[in-house]
Amino acid sequence: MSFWFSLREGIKGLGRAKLASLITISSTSFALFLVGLFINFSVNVNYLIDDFRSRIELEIFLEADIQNQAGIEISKRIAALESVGEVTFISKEEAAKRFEEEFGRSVYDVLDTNPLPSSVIVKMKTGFQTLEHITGLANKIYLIDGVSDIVYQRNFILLITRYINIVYLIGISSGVLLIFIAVVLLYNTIRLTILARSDIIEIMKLVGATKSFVRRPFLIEGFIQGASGAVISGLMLYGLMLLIRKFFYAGLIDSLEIYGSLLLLGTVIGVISSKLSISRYLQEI
Amino acid sequence: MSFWFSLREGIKGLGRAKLASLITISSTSFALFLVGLFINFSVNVNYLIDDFRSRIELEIFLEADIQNQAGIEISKRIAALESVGEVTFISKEEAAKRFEEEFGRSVYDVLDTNPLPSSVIVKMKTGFQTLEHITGLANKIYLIDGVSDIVYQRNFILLITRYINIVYLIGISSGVLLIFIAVVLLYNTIRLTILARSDIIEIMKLVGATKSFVRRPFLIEGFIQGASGAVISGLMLYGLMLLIRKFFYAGLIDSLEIYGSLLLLGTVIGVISSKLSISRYLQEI
Amino acid sequence: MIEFYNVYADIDTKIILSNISFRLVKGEFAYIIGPSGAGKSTILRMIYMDLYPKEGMIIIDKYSSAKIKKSDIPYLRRGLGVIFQDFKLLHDRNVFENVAFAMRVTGTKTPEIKRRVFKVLAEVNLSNKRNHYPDELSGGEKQRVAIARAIVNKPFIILADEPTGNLDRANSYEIMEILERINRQGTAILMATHDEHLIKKYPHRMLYIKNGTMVER
Amino acid sequence: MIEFYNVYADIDTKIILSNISFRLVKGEFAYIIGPSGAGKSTILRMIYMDLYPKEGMIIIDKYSSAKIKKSDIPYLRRGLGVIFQDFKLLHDRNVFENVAFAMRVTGTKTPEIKRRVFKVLAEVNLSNKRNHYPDELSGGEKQRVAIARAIVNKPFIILADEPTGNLDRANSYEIMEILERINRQGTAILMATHDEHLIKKYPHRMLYIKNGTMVER
Ligand SMILES: Nc1ncnc2c1ncn2[C@@H]1O[C@H](COP(=O)(O)OP(=O)(O)OP(=O)(O)O)[C@@H](O)[C@H]1O
Ligand SMILES: Nc1ncnc2c1ncn2[C@@H]1O[C@H](COP(=O)(O)OP(=O)(O)OP(=O)(O)O)[C@@H](O)[C@H]1O
Ligand SMILES: [Mg+2]
Ligand SMILES: [Mg+2]
Repeated sequence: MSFWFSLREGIKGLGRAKLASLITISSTSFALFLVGLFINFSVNVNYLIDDFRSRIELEIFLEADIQNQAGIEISKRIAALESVGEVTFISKEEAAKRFEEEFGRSVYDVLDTNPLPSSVIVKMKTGFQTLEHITGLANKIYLIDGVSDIVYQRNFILLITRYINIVYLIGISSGVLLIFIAVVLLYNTIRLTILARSDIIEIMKLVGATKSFVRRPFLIEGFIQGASGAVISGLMLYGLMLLIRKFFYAGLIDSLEIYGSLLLLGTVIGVISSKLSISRYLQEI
Repeated sequence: MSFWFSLREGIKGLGRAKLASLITISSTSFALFLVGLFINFSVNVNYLIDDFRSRIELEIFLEADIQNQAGIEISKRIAALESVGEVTFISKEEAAKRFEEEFGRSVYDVLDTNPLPSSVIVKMKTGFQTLEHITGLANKIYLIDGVSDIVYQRNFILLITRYINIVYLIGISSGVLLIFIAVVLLYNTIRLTILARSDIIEIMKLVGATKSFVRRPFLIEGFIQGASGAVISGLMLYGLMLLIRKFFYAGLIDSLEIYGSLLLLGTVIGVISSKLSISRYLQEI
Repeated sequence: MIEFYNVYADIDTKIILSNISFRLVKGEFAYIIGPSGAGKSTILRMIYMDLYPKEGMIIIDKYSSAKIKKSDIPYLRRGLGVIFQDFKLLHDRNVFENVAFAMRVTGTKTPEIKRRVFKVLAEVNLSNKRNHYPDELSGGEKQRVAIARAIVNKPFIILADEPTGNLDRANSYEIMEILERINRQGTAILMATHDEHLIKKYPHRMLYIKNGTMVER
Repeated sequence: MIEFYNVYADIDTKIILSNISFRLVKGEFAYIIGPSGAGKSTILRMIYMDLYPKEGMIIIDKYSSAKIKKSDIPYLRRGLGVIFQDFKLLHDRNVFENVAFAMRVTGTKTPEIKRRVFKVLAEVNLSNKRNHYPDELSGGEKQRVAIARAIVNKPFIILADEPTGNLDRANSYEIMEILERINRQGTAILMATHDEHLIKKYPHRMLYIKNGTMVER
C-alpha cells in the first residue's frame, strides 16, 4: 500500500468522477475567490484607515507674547515627550496666512499688528492615536510654560476611534463568518461527491481493503481539488487586482500572504472535508 | 400526471435523499445568509452616506458693512434659489463666538469692534449634493449684492463624491459577484445531488415516464429546498440583526424587501438549478 | 407487431449484431437464446428503443425506429413490459412504489393502482415484502419485483431478460406459469434465457443468436 | 475452517435464520440450496462478516465472530474469494482494474498483478473485454468479472453466490470446471445455487435451507 499507489489512485479518482470533481473544483475556486477578495479588501481598508489615523493632530496655541524663537524652544520640549510624533511650529506670520485662507480677509486689513498667536502642531506617534493618549499628552503639554491653549478635534477622534472599532469588528466578524460559510459550503460539496460514491467505498471494503487504503486516495483527491480550486481562485483574484489597479485605483495593495492563505485554506478544507465525509462510510462494520 | 402527485413526489423526494437534501438546504441557507447580510450591510452604508452627504454646506461671507437686517434679507434671497436646502444666517456676533472657539481668544481682547463679517450657511437640497450643483449655485450667489466671498470644502466634496462612487462601485460589483458566486455554488450543489440520482432518472425513463413527469418532482424538490434554505437564512439574518441592534448599533435598519429578495433568490436558484441539472439527464434518448 | 428488418447494431463502433430480421406477431411467445455476450439484451434494448439500430429498421407496434420522435418513446415503452436483466429497481422506493411507478407514469388513479399492485405482488409471492426497499431483498425477490413491475400495466408484449436467473426451480415454474397465463390471454412474450430446462418444459419458438447473427431453431 | 455454532441471524428484528450449525473443512466443496429468500446469501454475508450472528458463533479460519476486531475484517476477507450475487463491481473502473483491485489491497506488486489478472481473465473468457467498464458488459460478462476477481487472489475458500445465474450452459460448465479445478488444488468452495442441473452434473455435499433452518441432504 505505497504512497505512490494512493497518489495515482487519487489522481485517477478525479478522472473517474470527472463531472463531480470539476464541480467541486469550481465551487472551491469561487468560494475561495470570495474569501480572497474579502481579505484583500480588508487589507486595503486597513491601510486607508492607518492613513486616516496618521492625520490626527493637536494644535497648541502659545501665549500671544511668545516670539518665534521661544516658540521653537517650546516645540522642541514638546517633541521630547513620549507618544509625540511629528511636530510643526506655526509662527504668528503663518497663522495670519491661515486666517486669510479661512475667513477670506487679511488680519492686516483691520489691524496694523498681528494679534494671532503662534502655535505648535503635533502628530501622534503611530500606535498612540487614541483619545486616551491624546488627552494624556495634552495634560502634560498644559504644564509647559508659554502654552495658552490646546485644541484638538475631540469629536473627530472619538468618531474615528469608534468607527475604527466598528469597522474592525465588522471586518473581523464578516471575515470569520465568510470563511466559516465557505468551509461549510465546500464541506457540503465534498460530502455530496463522496456520498455519491458510498457504494464504491462499500465494495472496496467487501473486497478486503483496509480503512486507510480506502481513505487515502480520497484524501489525495480532496487535497488536489482543494489545491486546484485555490490556485484558480488565486489566479482570478490576481487578475481582478490587475484590472482594478489599471482602471480604478493604482494604490491597491495585495501580498503573497493572501495567496498563501487561500492555498492553505483550500487544501485544508479539501483534505479535512474528505476525511470527515469518508469516515461516515468507514465507520460501520 | 396531476400537480398533486408531483407535489407529493417532490416532498417525498426530500425524504428519499434525506442527507443530500439537508446538505443542500444547509448550503442554501448559508449562502443566502451571506447574500442577505451583504444586502443589509449595503443598505445601512447607503443610509450613512446619505447622512454624511446632508452635511455638505457652503459658507457665504457678506461684506463687512452689511448689518444683520440686510444679511437676513440676503439669506432669504439665497433660500429662494433652486437646489438650496436649509439656510442659516450667522450674525457678526455669532462669528465672533466661533472665532473664540477656534482660536482660543476673543476678538474683543484686541479690538473694541468686531471685524468679522456676518455669513450665511447653506445646505444643499437632497439630490443636489454634487460638486456641479454646488459650483453652479455658488456662481449664482456671487451675483447677489453684499456677498463678498463664498467658501466651501471643495476638496471634501470632491473626496466624498469620488468615494461615494467608489463605495457604490465596490458595493454593486461585490453584490453582483457575491450573488453570482452564491448562485454558482448552489447550482453546483443541486447538480451534485441530481448527478447522484441519475441512475434513478434513467430507470424512470425506461419505465415509460415522460420528461416532464420525471422533471416535475425534482423542480418541486428544488423549490422546497430553495425556499426552506431562504427561510432559514432569513431567520438567521433576522436573529443577527436583533443581536447587533441590541448590543452594538441600535440604528441598524432592515426591511421586508431584504427577506423577500432572499426568498425569491432561493426559490429561483432552487428551481432553475434543478431544471438545468435534470435536463442533462433527460436529453439523451 | 415487432418487426426487425436487416438490423445492424453497434456500440462504440463495435458491431454487435448483423443483419437481424424477424417478426413477432400478436400473442406470440418466443425465446432468445445464445451464449453470454451474444447480443440478447441488445436486441431487447432496441425494442424499447434505448438503442437505435445502426442500419435497418425496427417496427414496434405503431412506431418505427426510423421515424419515432424522442417524445413518443415514453408512450412506446408504456405498451411494453420489460424485465431487465439487472432489475433496474428504484433503490429509493419500496417494493410497492417500484411496481406502482409503472402505473403512475400512465396517470392511473391511486385506488386502481393499489388494487393492481397488490394483485401482481401476490402473483409473484411478494405481498409480505411490499414495504421493503430493494436493498432489503434477496436476489430472487428483486427479480420478482422486476417481473411484477413489467406485468402490472398489462402490456401488449413482455420483454423478459433472463427473468428466472436468480430464482429457484419452484419460483421459476411459478413465474413461467404466470407468463404462460398472460400469454394465453393474448400478451406476446419475448424472453432471453439460458435455462434449457425451462425451454424444454415450456417449449416455444426459439431465436438463436450466435456470432452476431440470428437463426431460428 | 468454517464453523457455524447454533447461529441465529436477524435483520431489523426479523429472524431470518435459526440455529444453523455446520462445518466446512479445508478443501471441501458444498452447495447451499433453498428457495428464493431462504437466507443463502445471508449465510455467505455472515462468513465474510458483513453481518454478525445475533446468537451463536461463527469461526472462519483463525477469526471468531465473537472476538474479531473491526480492523481485522479486511484481513479475513482477503483470505476469502467472494462472488456476489449482484456482482458488486466498481462501476468507475474497467474490468482489469476491477479484478486487480482485489490484489492491490494486499499490496501485491504491479507486474505480479498484471500476470495474475491476465491469467484469470483468460480463464473466464474475458481477455478481450479487459478495458470495458461494467456498464459496457452483458449480464454474463459481469458475472465472469466477479468470478475472476474472487479467484485472482488464490483464496483458501471461494464463496460463490449464484455464480452461473446469468450464464448460458456452455459458460456455466466452463466456470464449474474452473471451480472444480481450483477445488482439486485444495481451495474450499461454498456455492449458493438454484441450478439443479449443475448440482446433478457436479455432485457435492448439499446444505439445504428452508424456513430458516438448515438440513444436510
Ligand atoms: N456500452 C457498451 N460498450 C461496448 N460494448 C458493449 C456495450 N454494451 C454491450 N456491449 C457488448 O455487446 C455484447 C452484447 O451484449 P448483450 O448484453 O446484448 O449480451 P447478452 O446476449 O445479453 O449476454 P448475457 O447473456 O451475458 O446477458 C457484449 O459482448 C458486450 O460486451
Ligand atoms: N436489509 C434487510 N431488511 C429486511 N429484510 C432483509 C434484508 N436483507 C435481506 N432480507 C430478507 O432476508 C431474507 C433472506 O435473504 P437472502 O438474500 O439471504 O435470501 P437468498 O436465500 O439469498 O435468496 P435468493 O435465492 O433469492 O437470492 C429475504 O427474505 C430478504 O427479504
Ligand atoms: Mg443480457
Ligand atoms: Mg441470494
